[in-house]
Amino acid sequence: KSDDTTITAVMHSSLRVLDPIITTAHITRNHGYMIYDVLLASDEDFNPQPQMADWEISDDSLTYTLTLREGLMFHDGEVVTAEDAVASLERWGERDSGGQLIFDVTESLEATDEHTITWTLSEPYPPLIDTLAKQSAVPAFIMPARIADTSADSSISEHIGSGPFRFLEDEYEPGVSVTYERFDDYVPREEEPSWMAGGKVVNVDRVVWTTMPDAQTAINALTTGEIDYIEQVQVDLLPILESSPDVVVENRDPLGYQTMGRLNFQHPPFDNKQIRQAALLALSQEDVLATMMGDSEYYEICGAIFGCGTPLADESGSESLTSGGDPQAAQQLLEEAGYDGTPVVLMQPTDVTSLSAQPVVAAQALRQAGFEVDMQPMDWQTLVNRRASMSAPDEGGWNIFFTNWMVPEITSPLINVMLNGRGEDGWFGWPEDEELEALRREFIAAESDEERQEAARKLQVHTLDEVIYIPLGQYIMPQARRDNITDMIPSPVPVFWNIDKQ
Amino acid sequence: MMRFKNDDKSSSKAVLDIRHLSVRLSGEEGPGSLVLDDISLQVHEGETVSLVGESGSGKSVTSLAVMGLLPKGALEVSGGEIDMDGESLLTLTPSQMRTLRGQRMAMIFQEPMTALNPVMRVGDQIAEVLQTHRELSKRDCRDRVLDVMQQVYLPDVARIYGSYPHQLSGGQRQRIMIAMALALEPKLLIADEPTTALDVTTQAQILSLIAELQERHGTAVLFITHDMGVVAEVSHAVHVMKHGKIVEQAPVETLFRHPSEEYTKRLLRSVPSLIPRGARSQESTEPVLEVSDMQKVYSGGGLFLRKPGTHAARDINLTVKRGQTLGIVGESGSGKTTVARSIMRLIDPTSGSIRVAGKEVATLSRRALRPHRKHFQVVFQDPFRSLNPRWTVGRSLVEGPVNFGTPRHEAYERALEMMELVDLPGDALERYPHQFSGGQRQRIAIARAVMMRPDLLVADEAVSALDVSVQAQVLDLLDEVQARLGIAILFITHDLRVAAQICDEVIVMQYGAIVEHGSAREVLSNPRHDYTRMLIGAAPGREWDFANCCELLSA
Amino acid sequence: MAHATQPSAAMQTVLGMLSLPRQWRLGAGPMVAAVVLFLIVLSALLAPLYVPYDPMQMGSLNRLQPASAEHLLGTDQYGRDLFSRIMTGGRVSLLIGVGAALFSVVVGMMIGLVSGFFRAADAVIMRIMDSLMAIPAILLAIALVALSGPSVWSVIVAITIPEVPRVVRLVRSVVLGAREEPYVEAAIALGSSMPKILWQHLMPNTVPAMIVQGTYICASAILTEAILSFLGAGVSTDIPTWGNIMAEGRTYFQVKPGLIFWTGAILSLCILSINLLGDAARDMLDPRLKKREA
Amino acid sequence: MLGYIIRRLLAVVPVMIIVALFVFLILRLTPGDPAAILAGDSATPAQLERIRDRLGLNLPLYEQFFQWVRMMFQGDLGVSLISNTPVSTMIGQRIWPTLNIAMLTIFLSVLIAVPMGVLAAWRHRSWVDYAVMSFSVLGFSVPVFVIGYLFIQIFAIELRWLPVQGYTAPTQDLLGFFQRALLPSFTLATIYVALIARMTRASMLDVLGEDYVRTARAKGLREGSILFRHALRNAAVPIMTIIGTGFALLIAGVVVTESVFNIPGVGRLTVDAILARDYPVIQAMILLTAGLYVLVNLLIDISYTIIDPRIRY
Ligand SMILES: Nc1ncnc2c1ncn2[C@@H]1O[C@H](COP(=O)(O)OP(=O)(O)OP(=O)(O)O)[C@@H](O)[C@H]1O
Ligand SMILES: Nc1ncnc2c1ncn2[C@@H]1O[C@H](COP(=O)(O)OP(=O)(O)OP(=O)(O)O)[C@@H](O)[C@H]1O
Ligand SMILES: [Mg+2]
Ligand SMILES: [Mg+2]
Repeated sequence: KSDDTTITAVMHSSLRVLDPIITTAHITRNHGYMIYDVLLASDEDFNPQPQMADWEISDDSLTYTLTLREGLMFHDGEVVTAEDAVASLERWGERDSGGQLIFDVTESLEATDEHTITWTLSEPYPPLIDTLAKQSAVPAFIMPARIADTSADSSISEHIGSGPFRFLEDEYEPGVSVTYERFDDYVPREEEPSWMAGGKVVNVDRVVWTTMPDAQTAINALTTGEIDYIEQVQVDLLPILESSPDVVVENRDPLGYQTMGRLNFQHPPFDNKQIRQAALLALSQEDVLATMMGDSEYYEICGAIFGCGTPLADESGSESLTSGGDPQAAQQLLEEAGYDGTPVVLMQPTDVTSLSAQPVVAAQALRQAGFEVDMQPMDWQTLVNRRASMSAPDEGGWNIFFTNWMVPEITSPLINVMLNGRGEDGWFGWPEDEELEALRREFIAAESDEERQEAARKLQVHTLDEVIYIPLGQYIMPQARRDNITDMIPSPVPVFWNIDKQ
Repeated sequence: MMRFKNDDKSSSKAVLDIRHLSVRLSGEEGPGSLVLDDISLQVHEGETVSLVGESGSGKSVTSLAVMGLLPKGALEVSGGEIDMDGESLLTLTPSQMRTLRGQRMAMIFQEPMTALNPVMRVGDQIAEVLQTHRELSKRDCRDRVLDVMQQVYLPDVARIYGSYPHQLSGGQRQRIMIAMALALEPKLLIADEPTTALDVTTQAQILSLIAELQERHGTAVLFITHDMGVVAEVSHAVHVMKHGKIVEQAPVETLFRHPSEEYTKRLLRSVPSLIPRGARSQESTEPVLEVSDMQKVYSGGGLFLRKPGTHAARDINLTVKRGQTLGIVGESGSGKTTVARSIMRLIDPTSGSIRVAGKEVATLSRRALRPHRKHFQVVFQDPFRSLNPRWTVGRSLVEGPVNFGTPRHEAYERALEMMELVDLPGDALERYPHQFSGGQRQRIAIARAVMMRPDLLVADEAVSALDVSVQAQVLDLLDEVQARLGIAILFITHDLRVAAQICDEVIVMQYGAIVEHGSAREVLSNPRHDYTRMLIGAAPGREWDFANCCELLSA
Repeated sequence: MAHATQPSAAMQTVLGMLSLPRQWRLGAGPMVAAVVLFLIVLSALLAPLYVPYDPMQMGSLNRLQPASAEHLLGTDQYGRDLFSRIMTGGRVSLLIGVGAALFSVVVGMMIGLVSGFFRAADAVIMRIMDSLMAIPAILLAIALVALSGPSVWSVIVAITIPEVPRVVRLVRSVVLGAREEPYVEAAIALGSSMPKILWQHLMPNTVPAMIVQGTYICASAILTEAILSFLGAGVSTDIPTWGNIMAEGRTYFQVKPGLIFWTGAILSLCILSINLLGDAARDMLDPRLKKREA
Repeated sequence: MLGYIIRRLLAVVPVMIIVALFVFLILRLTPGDPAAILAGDSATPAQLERIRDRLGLNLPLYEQFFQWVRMMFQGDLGVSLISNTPVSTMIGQRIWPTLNIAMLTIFLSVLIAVPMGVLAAWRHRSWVDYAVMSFSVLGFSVPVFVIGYLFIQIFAIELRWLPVQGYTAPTQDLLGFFQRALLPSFTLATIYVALIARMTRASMLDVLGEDYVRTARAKGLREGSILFRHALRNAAVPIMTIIGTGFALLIAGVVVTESVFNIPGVGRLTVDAILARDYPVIQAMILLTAGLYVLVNLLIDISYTIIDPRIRY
């Protein structure tokens, strides 16, 4: 087996949760794409394409018929049936917020024969196909029915899919490495691969994902050829790679990430719209991004809440953010609003490199605008716990935190969890905003692209006006590979089909 | 009839030749004061030269200088020459010196407790000498060591071979030192008070062993001792030292018959007589110490299997009354120190009762015992280690009184007085124990115990390292304190002369048990037990009246 | 350090004027060390008065600048002035280093003395120490911060607690041997109280080991603080500390080694001085060594 | 002695119980929620609540504790909350790299440090002494990762003698093990060498002035055997302690070195678990280390009695 080709890849984080439905962690989603397949997938133009199945929509837009293609097989040798797909979709529907919306209007979801899935709705839901084909955060992966029957609140304990790679359970070391082997019985589609759609032709025998907690070591290992690929290289470390002729640094993901800040609507001072606006005015994307990334080649100032380079992108209302902030205006507004000097509790996650700069820059900017800032360092876990707390900031609650999203996770109001105005039922920060809800419904109901664009634009304006969240711009993490690794598909999710090792 | 060694050895080859040796204190600022001032002496093949004199006069320093072992940074040779077999020792390289040591010159150190490595089996420590200088198989080596140990009259050699120094009695340790020095049958032997911890019978045996060695190998011996009896028996020539100088030197008989220097005369006058002093009037009958049926067994230890223990004291019964001195004499290793330490409750007796001033202490906890500590004090057999090396002597001295409420400055004043009484300079309080000679340390230890004004004083070989004149002074001191305060004294000694002079009653111990008990006069002049008779028969210089420089009339 | 001899001479005079006993006067080496340490502490304390920039002031356009007239040692990854940060960083770092070392040595010493001397207490105390040793500092720090909020003190405590059992073991090991010394028996015979025996007779034996362990703890606390900060369990990462500067500099090790080099240098200098002083202190405590001086 | 050893081994039980209780309490007092890491960023509160229920995190504390203790007594360490793998498997995979590297490190450290310290004490205040001190100062105050990076830069990248990272089990490929373990071991060793050398020096200085060293000289022993046979053994108790506690620390895993050299050891496992609040893993890891510590400490204590016969328990 020594002449097997193995690609050793250092991924952005270690794979510790194996259930791609229960979590939204990117690494687990990527793992999902290795071993599972999806019914429909989105191509590089954000268009849904058939993957495991073709679809048909009835004229009344209430019945969707999905037909599985021939030759689909699970890694345990069983044939993929419509039953499996239905069970998988149901479990997915319990976890995915987009899926939940569909199931809210579902009348029935059935396997009408071995290959056919019939989905009947009680009222039309135009985004259904887009939702099924989306590549983030929780794609509708198909697994055998017996596994998909696991409760949506517990992790699955068997990892069998019908995707192009098999998961080697024996070689899995949580937190260290995962090994995948080519699934020889996988039948790729005929089409050219494009993002998650198209033919997934596997040219290597094995793919090993390892974790290297030390970025420097990963780079050193790449220069000496001990590994083949690094998914994300910190931009500051790129100069080290310049002297290595056989290493290629490139951008795989054209969209990258959006970094953003969220205010807590439940507690003073950000229960006051003017103070929220003052905070927004105080911030400058340029400052944040430059501090985070250094090299402007890897970031983009972008005022669009749905992310630049996406179909719904629109930058209305973001002028202060994109043009360096307006501390004077912020100060003035703050005074008008009668800010009483209540300290703003800003949570700073210290153990996540990609999130450590934002709070520091923001704290400085807010202070300049006249805010009292209490920046509290904590590990990400503590932050995650604390941001769920609705208590007052001085009793274990908070006022601001920052996080990053992959752009595909926020491109549409359907999947963007922050655009939720249902108060305590919504996402952390809990804005109660009827208008936001109305605008979202308007978007869902939109029938044409123009209507959709218009609804999205209104959402953009409203979001920035109410400061539902503060987009702080987009950035890209370049990848690095040995030059004998070829034909990797550009895509937000790193995929290991099509790729070859010379 | 006293038989001095009269064979003149000065015609044979000089093995050791010291000429005009000076040693001074080395310090950071300039040359320090002289410790040895222009010492010259010669030891010839087969000759024994004794070095006697005042405690602290520089006898040990002389021997260390010969061995090239002066403490670095503290003492240094500042002039003169030392030749061995015509070779100048002061110019030798360290590695040349190394081959000489152990092989051609050996030394028996004064304080065997600290001179032995506490974490090595004593047998191995002897074996090491052989291994370093001779090619021997492991087996042969062990046999040879056991043989040497037997030669120095160690009992139970197999057990002692595997023992650590702390498990041995003072005399046993001393014999280990001797065995180590004799193992290679050196050309030059320097013996620094080699028999202070030995009972007189053992002492006699060791001395004849050395004599035999001299006979066979022509070993030259430099013998340092305070025991004039020993001097009289072993030496060919005697050098008397005082204040770092040799004040008199003469063939042994000449010296004893016709001492010329006043200091020598004084020294000889101070040698205590073997004839017990008259019984003192017994005023008190109040017992200060009562020991009954005391036993002590040392457990054997062992990592996994328990080795058999040592029964060091059996059925000990004794009483000491107020103002009385009870002497314990006996074979080395017979359990004297064990008895003393048990009484002090520094070790726990296996069984039996001990009452001090009416209080049962055998079963008291350490804590409960503490308030009673001022009633009984001890002078340890090895004074050096019983002084904290990091503390100045003054601090050590006032520790006890301060513990029992004496204000510090008052205690210091008392300490200063005590220094004078034991004939040490007042600045001694500011110095550290390692800066003193063996005898000086012993006096410090005595001073410390006496400072406490206890009801009971246990003195374990408390005067063995003192020259006879200082010894006399210290004994007087004890006498005086006893008269004034009514102290009861338990006096352990090997020196029958001392025992004769200060004890009211004497106990003789052998093999852990008391074999004879009676008034000093009775026991010493009219011994009943065989062992006691043997002991007294072996006392060195028995026939000589040192004070009057002539044979004893009665002998 | 060329000019360090002058203040040393000055210090000598000052000490001379204080008329300290001769054995407390230092040799030339320790004297220089004392002066260097004094200067480092002083410059840390007074840092806010003289550093050219606010050590927390970022400039996103100024990242990772090389040394220049404007920025003496260049800037860090947030465009903050490195010189200002290093000088100010000493404040928290020295507090944590010295605090942790002092606490663990003092607490460890007390427990270790008791445990080493009293056989009965030994079994219980040492088992508790074994248990304590097993708790990772990181976990403790996170918990402490959760209970009492982030502060320098919770860092010191979090570092100290796992360090204590090791100090205890060390002290105990020395005491186990020393308690068998005859001078301890003599002290017992003289009626010295247990605390006195522990503190005055046995404790000095542990000093040499404690000096080594203490300097080690001091240095390692300064470095560990950074790890805790990164878990959000320490002081905020934008407050400069030597640990933070080096830990953040880790990423830029090859790009801008100055971050680690300069900070490491001053830390080493500090530890070196502490070491020299420690050695001098132990020599002073050991009369035999003092005499052995060349 | 045998009795003592047995008593000490039995003491594992109370130690474990104290540790267990302590850890359990600390963990539940620390904020953080494994359910949240499981579910990811966009989970809703209701979903989190359901996961928490499922994981048993909503049970009363004492019930969680007893359930865990009961499982422990049945030899069941539980299952990782995050990866759903049995904790015993995870630790089983991770403990060997750490143990092997720890042993190599301690071996190297002792081999280098003890002679260094002895020499420094022997030549007190000479250049040897100062060299040892300077090395120790660097060992104390240079962060481990710097040493690691330097070693990698020199030996792996410039000279290409050794690989940059990774771990190979010695049972699988002994040469490979040494190739990969050498750099991390030396990296870890720097600090231990510094510490052990200093301690050796300090301890030896106390001993070299003793009379028995003089006796040994009088016997004509070579300087080497005076130092190593006589003096070192008397100085050995604190040195042994430092080595022992150092080894204990090493088997608990050393995160930074494991990270720099990408060694799949328990140090990283523990830190990852702490950061993810993966309770069963943390609890098991800490209990395991406690057990190992008890064992190592027992060995240290026994070694005392062998080194110094006066020490008795
Ligand atoms: N390390 C030292 N530092 C300073 N002074 C010392 C040192 N060693 C010995 N001395 C001094 O040197 C003098 C001679 O000491 P030495 O040990 O030779 O005496 P001694 O004749 O052997 O006495 P003793 O019969 O009591 O053993 C003493 O006064 C002592 O105080
Ligand atoms: N700690 C110990 N462990 C085991 N055996 C011991 C211990 N201490 C002393 N012994 C043994 O007990 C016996 C009595 O010793 P002790 O010290 O009481 O003798 P001693 O009469 O004082 O002798 P000396 O006159 O030689 O000092 C000796 O045989 C000795 O080897
Ligand atoms: Mg002497
Ligand atoms: Mg004795």
